Amino acid sequence: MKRIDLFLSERELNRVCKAITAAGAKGYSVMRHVTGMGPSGEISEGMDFSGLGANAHVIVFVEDAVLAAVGKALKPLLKRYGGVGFVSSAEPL
Amino acid sequence: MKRIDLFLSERELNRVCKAITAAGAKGYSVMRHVTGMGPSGEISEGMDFSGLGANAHVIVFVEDAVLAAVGKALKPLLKRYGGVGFVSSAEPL
Amino acid sequence: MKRIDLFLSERELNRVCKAITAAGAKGYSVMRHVTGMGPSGEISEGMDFSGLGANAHVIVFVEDAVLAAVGKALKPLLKRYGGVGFVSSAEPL
Amino acid sequence: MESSLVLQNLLSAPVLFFFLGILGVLVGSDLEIPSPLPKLFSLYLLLAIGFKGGMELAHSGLGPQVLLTIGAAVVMSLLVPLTSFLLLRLRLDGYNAAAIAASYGSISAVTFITAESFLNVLEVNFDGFMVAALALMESPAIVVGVILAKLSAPAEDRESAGDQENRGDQENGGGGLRWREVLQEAFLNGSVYLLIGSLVIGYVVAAFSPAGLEKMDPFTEKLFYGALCFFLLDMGIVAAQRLRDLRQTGAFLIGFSLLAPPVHALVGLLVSALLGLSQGNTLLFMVLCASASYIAVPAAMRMTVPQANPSLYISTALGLTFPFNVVIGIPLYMALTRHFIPVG
Amino acid sequence: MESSLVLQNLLSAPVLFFFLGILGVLVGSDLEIPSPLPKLFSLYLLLAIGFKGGMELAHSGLGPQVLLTIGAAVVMSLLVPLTSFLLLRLRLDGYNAAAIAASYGSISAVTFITAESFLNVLEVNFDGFMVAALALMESPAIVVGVILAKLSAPAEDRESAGDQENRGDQENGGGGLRWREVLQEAFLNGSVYLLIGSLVIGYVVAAFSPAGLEKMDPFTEKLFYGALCFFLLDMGIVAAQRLRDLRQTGAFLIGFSLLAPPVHALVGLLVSALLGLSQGNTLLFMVLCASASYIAVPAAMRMTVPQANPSLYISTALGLTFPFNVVIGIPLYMALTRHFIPVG
Amino acid sequence: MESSLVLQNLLSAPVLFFFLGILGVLVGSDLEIPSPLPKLFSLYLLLAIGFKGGMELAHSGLGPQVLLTIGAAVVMSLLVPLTSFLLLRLRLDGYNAAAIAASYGSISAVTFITAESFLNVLEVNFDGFMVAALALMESPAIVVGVILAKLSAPAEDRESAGDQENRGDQENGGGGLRWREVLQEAFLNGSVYLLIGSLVIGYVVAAFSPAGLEKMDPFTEKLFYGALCFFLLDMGIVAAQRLRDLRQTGAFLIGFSLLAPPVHALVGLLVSALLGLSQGNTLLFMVLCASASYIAVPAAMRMTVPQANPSLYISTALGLTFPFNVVIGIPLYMALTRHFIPVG
Ligand SMILES: Nc1ncnc2c1ncn2[C@@H]1O[C@H](COP(=O)(O)O)[C@@H](O)[C@H]1O
Ligand SMILES: Nc1ncnc2c1ncn2[C@@H]1O[C@H](COP(=O)(O)O)[C@@H](O)[C@H]1O
Ligand SMILES: Nc1ncnc2c1ncn2[C@@H]1O[C@H](COP(=O)(O)O)[C@@H](O)[C@H]1O
Ligand code: NA
Ligand code: NA
Ligand code: NA
Repeated sequence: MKRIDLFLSERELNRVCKAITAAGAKGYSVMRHVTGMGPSGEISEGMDFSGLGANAHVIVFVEDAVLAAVGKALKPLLKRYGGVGFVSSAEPL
Repeated sequence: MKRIDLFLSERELNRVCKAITAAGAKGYSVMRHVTGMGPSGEISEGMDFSGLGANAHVIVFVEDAVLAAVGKALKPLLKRYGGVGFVSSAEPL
Repeated sequence: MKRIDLFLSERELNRVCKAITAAGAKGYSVMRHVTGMGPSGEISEGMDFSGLGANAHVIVFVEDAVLAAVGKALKPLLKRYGGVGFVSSAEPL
Repeated sequence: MESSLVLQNLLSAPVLFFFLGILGVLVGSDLEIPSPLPKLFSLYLLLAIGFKGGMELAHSGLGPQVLLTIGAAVVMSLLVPLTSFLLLRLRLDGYNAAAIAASYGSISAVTFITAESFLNVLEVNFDGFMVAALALMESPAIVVGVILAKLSAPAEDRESAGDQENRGDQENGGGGLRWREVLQEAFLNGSVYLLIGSLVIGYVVAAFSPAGLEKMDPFTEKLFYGALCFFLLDMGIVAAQRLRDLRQTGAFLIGFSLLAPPVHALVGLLVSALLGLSQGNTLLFMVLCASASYIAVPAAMRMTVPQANPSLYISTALGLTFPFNVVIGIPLYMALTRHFIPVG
Repeated sequence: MESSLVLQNLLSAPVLFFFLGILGVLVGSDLEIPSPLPKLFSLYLLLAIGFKGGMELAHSGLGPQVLLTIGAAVVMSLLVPLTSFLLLRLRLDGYNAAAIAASYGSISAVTFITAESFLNVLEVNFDGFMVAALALMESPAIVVGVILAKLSAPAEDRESAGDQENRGDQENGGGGLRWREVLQEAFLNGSVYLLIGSLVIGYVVAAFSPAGLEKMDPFTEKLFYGALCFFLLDMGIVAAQRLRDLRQTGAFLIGFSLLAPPVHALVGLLVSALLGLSQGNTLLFMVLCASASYIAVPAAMRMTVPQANPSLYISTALGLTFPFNVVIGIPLYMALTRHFIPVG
Repeated sequence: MESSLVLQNLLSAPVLFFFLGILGVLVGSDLEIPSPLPKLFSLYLLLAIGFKGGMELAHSGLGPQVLLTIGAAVVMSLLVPLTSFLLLRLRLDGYNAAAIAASYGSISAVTFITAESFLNVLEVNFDGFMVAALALMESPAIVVGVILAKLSAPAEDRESAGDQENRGDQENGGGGLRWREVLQEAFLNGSVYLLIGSLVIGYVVAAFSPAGLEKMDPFTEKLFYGALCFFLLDMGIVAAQRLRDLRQTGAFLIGFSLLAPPVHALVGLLVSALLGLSQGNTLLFMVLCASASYIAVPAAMRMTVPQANPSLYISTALGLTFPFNVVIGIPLYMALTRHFIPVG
C-alpha cells in the first residue's frame, strides 16, 4: 500500500479531490489552514483571509496498483497551479 | 519504530486516545477539523457544526513492540464506529 | 528522500522554521492547533487561548543529504523547549 | 392571507440569507463560512435563546398552563419517534428507522428561532416558557430512539453489543443497552447542556440579580437577529450541500421528510387547541413538533447507534425538513393557527 | 486644512488600530489574529456594507444619477486595468502585468469602508448607491485581466491551455479562454457573491419588510465601527508582513503601487466632477478608483492565470497600496474633493 | 453583609456561566468552545478593556494620585514574585519556583474584568486608570521571574544557556540572560502589547477625536458583558480540565495557590489604604495583587525558562487561583474593602 501526501493551495482542493476519486482511490483526508514554504514562496497564516487562501494537506492511502493513476491525474494539476506531492510505503493497521 | 495514522470521527476521539495510552504508547498527536472521504461516505467542513462533527487525524509513533497492542485496542473501535488506520516505518530524528 | 515529522509547541515555531530553512531544506509545511500527549504531558485544545498555546506539526521533505543538517539544527531546539521528531522514507510523486 | 404570510416570510432578512446560501451552492460560488465559525454562531444562538427563555420563564412563573404545555411537548417528543419508527420500518432496517425517528421526535432550535423572529415581525406575542419546552424535547426523543434501535437489533448484536470495551461503562442486562452512555448523550450533549444551562442561568439572573438583565441585553437580544441571518446563510450553504446526498436516500425518505413536518404540525395544532394556547405559542408548539434535529440527535446516534447511516438522518433533517419548515412550513402553520386558534 | 484632515484620519480609531498591527510586526510582537477569525470579520464587513448599501439604495431609488454613477464606476473598472497593463508591460511579462492590472482595476472594500467612517466623522453625507458601484467594479476588472493575460500569452500556451483537464469545462476557441471558469471566478467569487447578495437582500428588506431593518441595525450598523477597528488591526499585521516581500518586487512595482492610487483618484475626481457628484460621493468614487483588490482578484487570478506570481500582486495591493490609501490617500483625496467639488 | 456580597457575586451572569463550564466538565458533557474561538474572546476583551481604560485615563488625566497608584502597582508586581519565590523555593527547584512566582506577580485580566462587572452591579465607582495599572503589572513580574530563574540556575546551565543558537540574539555576560529575548517576551507579548496598545489608542481617541468614542461604544462597551459571560463559560471548562492535573502538583502548591491570593489581596488593601484609594479602586487593586497570570507569563516563561514545568504554573493559576478569585475572592475582598476603606 502507498501513502501519498499532497500540499497545495486550498483553492485547488476541489479539483484535486475530484481527480483523486476519479483515479480510483477509495478515500482521502484533507487538512486545511496549512501554512508553509515551497518552490513558489511562503504561505503564511495572515494570508488566510486574502484571496490566495492558505494551503491544504491531502493524504491518500491507496493500493500500489492505483498509485500510478493517481500520480498521472495529479501531476499536471500540481504543475499548473503549484503544490508538491510525495509517496511513501504503508500498510493497513 | 512504527508510525500509525488514524482517521476517525472527532466524536470518538476521547475513546481512541484513551485506548492508545492504555495500550502503552508514550505519546500521540491529534489534528481536528479534518474532512475527507472513506468507505462510509464524505465528511465535509460544512458538517462541522452539526452533531456529526468532522474527522480527526491521530498520529502515534510507537516502538515496534507496542504496535500490536495498539492495533488490538483500536481495531474494534474503528470497526464499530468507522474510521481507518495505517502503519508505516519511521525512526527518531 | 526523507520525510521529517516534528511536533512542538507553536511558540517555538518561528525558530524551528528558520532553522529548517537555514539547514538547507527547500520547503516545509505547518499545521497548527495540534493537541496531543508526549513526554512532558498533555496539550489540550482548551489551552489554546492560554499563553502556552497548542502544538504545531511540521512536515519537511528533504533530500537524504540534507537530513543530517536539519537534524543537527533541530535536535538542540527540541531538547531545550520540548517536542519530538521522527524520520521516514519517501519519494517524490 | 396565507400567501401574504408566505411572502412576509420569504422577504424577511433571515430567510433571504438562507436562500443566498442555497443559491451560492447551486450556482457554484465558492462562498463558505469556514469552521469553526458556524459553531460560534450556533453556540451563541443556543446561549441567547436559553438565557432569554429563562428570563421570561422567571417573569411568567411556573403555573399550571406552563407545566401542562411543557408536559405536552415532552409527550410529543416521546410519541413522534414511535409513530415515525413504525412508518419508517416499512422500508428501512431497525437502526436507520430508529435514528431517523429520534431526529423527528427531537427539535431544531434554529427553526424555532426563525419562527420566533417571524412572530416578532407579525407582532404576535408568545411566551418564554416555550423555550423550556424546546429544551426538554431533545433528550426523550434520543432515549426512545436508542431503545427502539436496541429492541429491533438482531439477537446476536444485542448480546455482543459492548463486548469489545471495558465493562465498567455498561449494564448489559436487557439487550446491551448502555444506559449511562445513552443518558449522557441524551442529557449532557453539548447543545442540550448549553441550552438548558443558559435557561437556568437566565431564570436565576432574572429572579435574583435583575440588574444583570439589562447588561446582557445588547448581547443576547440586540445582536440576535443579525447573528441569526449570518447563521442562516451558513445553514443555506450546508443544506444545499446535503441536497446532493439525497440521491442515495431514495423517494421514500424524501417523501417522509416533506410530509412528516406538516403532519406533526397538525397534531401539534390539535394539542395546542386542547391546551388553549395563544396563537404565538401554538405556532411555536407546531414548529417544535414539525422540526427535526440535526445537532443533538446525530451526535447521540453516532455514539449509541453507530450501525445507522448518518447521511440518511442528517440529509433528511438538514437538507429537506429544515428548508421546508423555514421557507414554507412556518407561514403555513401560522395560517392554520390563525384559522383555528382564536386571538388571545 | 489638508494637514488637519490627515491628522483627523491618523487619530481615528480604525487607523490607529491599523498602525498598532503594523507596529506589532515591526517591533517583533507575537500578536496575531489566528485564522479563521480574520475571515469572520471580512465576511461580516461585506455582509454589513452590502446590506446597508442595499437598504439605502432602496430609499434613494434607481434614478438617472444613480445609474450614471454606477455606469461610470464600471467603465473605470474596465479602463484602469487596460492603462495599468500597458504601463506594467514595460517591465513585467504579460501574466504578471495582467494580474496586477486586474487588481488595480478592482476595489478594496475595507478601504471603502474606512473612507465611509472618515466621512461619518467629518459629518459629510454620501449615498448608499456607492456600495452598488463598489460591488459592480470587481467582476469587470477580473474579466479584463484574464483576457489581457490570454492575449499576451505565448502562442503555444494558448493552444494547450486546458489540455490536461476534462474538456467539458471549457470552450477552446479563441486562445483557450475558459469562459465558464472565468465568469464563475469573476461573478461568483465568495466575496463578490456575498457583497452583491447582501446588497440585494438589503434592498428587498427595505422595500418589502422594513420592520426587519431596525432589527438588523445593532448587527450591521452599531457593531460596524468596532469590528472595522478589529479587522484593521489584523490588516496592519498582514500588510506589515507583506512589506518583507517587497524586496523581490523591485523598485518599478513599488513606484507603481504608490503612484497608481493618486493618479487613478485624480481621474476619479474628474469623472465625479463631470457627473456632478456630491463631496461625499466624490471621495468614495476616488477611493474606488484608487484602491486595489487583494481578495476577489487574487482568488480569481490564482485559478485563471496561475502563471502569474501571487506574491507580486498581493504584496503590492496589500503591503503598499492599501496602507497608502488608508493612511495618506483618504485625507488627501478629501482635501482635493473639498478644493474642487462645491459643497452640495 | 459579606454573605450577601458572596451571593450577589454567585448569582451574577458571568459567574453562573463560569459555573456552567465547570459543571459541564464534572458531569461529563462534551460541550466545548473550539479553538480559536476562545482566542477571539480574549483578544476582544483585552482590546475593549484597554480602549475603555485609555478613554477614561484621558478624562481623569495623569495626576499625582494616578501616577502614585500605578507606581504602587508596579512595585507590587516586583515584590510579589520575590516573596513568592522565597516561599516556593522551600519545596520547588529554582526554575519552577521562579515561573510560578512570576505568574503570581503578574495579573489576570479576566479576573479584573469580572471585578469591574461586580462593581458595576453594586453601583460602586472606580477609575479607568486602574487599567493602566493592570497593563503595567505584567512585564515587571516577567522580568523578575526570569532573573530569579537565572540566578538560581546551576552554574553549568548558566554558562551554556544559549550556546546552541546564534549568538547575535544574546548577551552572554552574567549567567546567560538573553536580555533582548526576555524584554521582548515581557513587553511585546501579544496580550501585553494589545492591552497597552488599546489603552494608548483609547487615550488618543478620547483626547483628539472624541467623535469616535460614541461609535466604538456598541462594540467595546455594550457587548462587553455578554462576551465576558461567553468567555467565562470557556474559562470554566478549561479551569475544570486543569483541576485534573492537580494530582501531580501536590498539597504544597495547592495550598499556595489558595492562600497566596488573599494574602496578596491584604497587602493590596494596606497599600490602597495608605494611598487613599476609593472603595472601587481598592477592590481592583486587591484583585490585581491577588490574581495570577495564565496568558502572558506562561507564554514568556515557556520561551525563557523552558526548564520549568508548564503544567505546574498553568494549573495553579488557572485551575485554582482563578476560580478562587472569581467565586470567593472578589466578594471577600469587597467585604474587607467596605470594612476598612471609608466611602469616597
Ligand atoms: N519540501 C517540502 N516539504 C514539505 N512541504 C513542502 C515542501 N515543499 C513545498 N511544500 C508545501 O507545499 C506548498 C506549495 O508549494 P509550492 O509549490 O511552493 O506552491 C508549500 O507552501 C508548502 O506548504
Ligand atoms: N484511503 C484513505 N486515505 C486517506 N484517508 C482515508 C482513507 N479512507 C478513509 N479515510 C479517512 O477516514 C475517514 C473515516 O472513514 P470512514 O471509514 O468512511 O468513516 C474518512 O472520512 C477519511 O477522512
Ligand atoms: N510518540 C508520539 N507520537 C506522536 N506524537 C507525539 C509523540 N510524542 C510526543 N508527541 C507530540 O509531541 C508533542 C510535544 O511533546 P513533548 O516532548 O511532551 O513536549 C506532544 O504534545 C505530542 O503532540
Ligand atoms: Na420534532
Ligand atoms: Na481600483
Ligand atoms: Na498578582
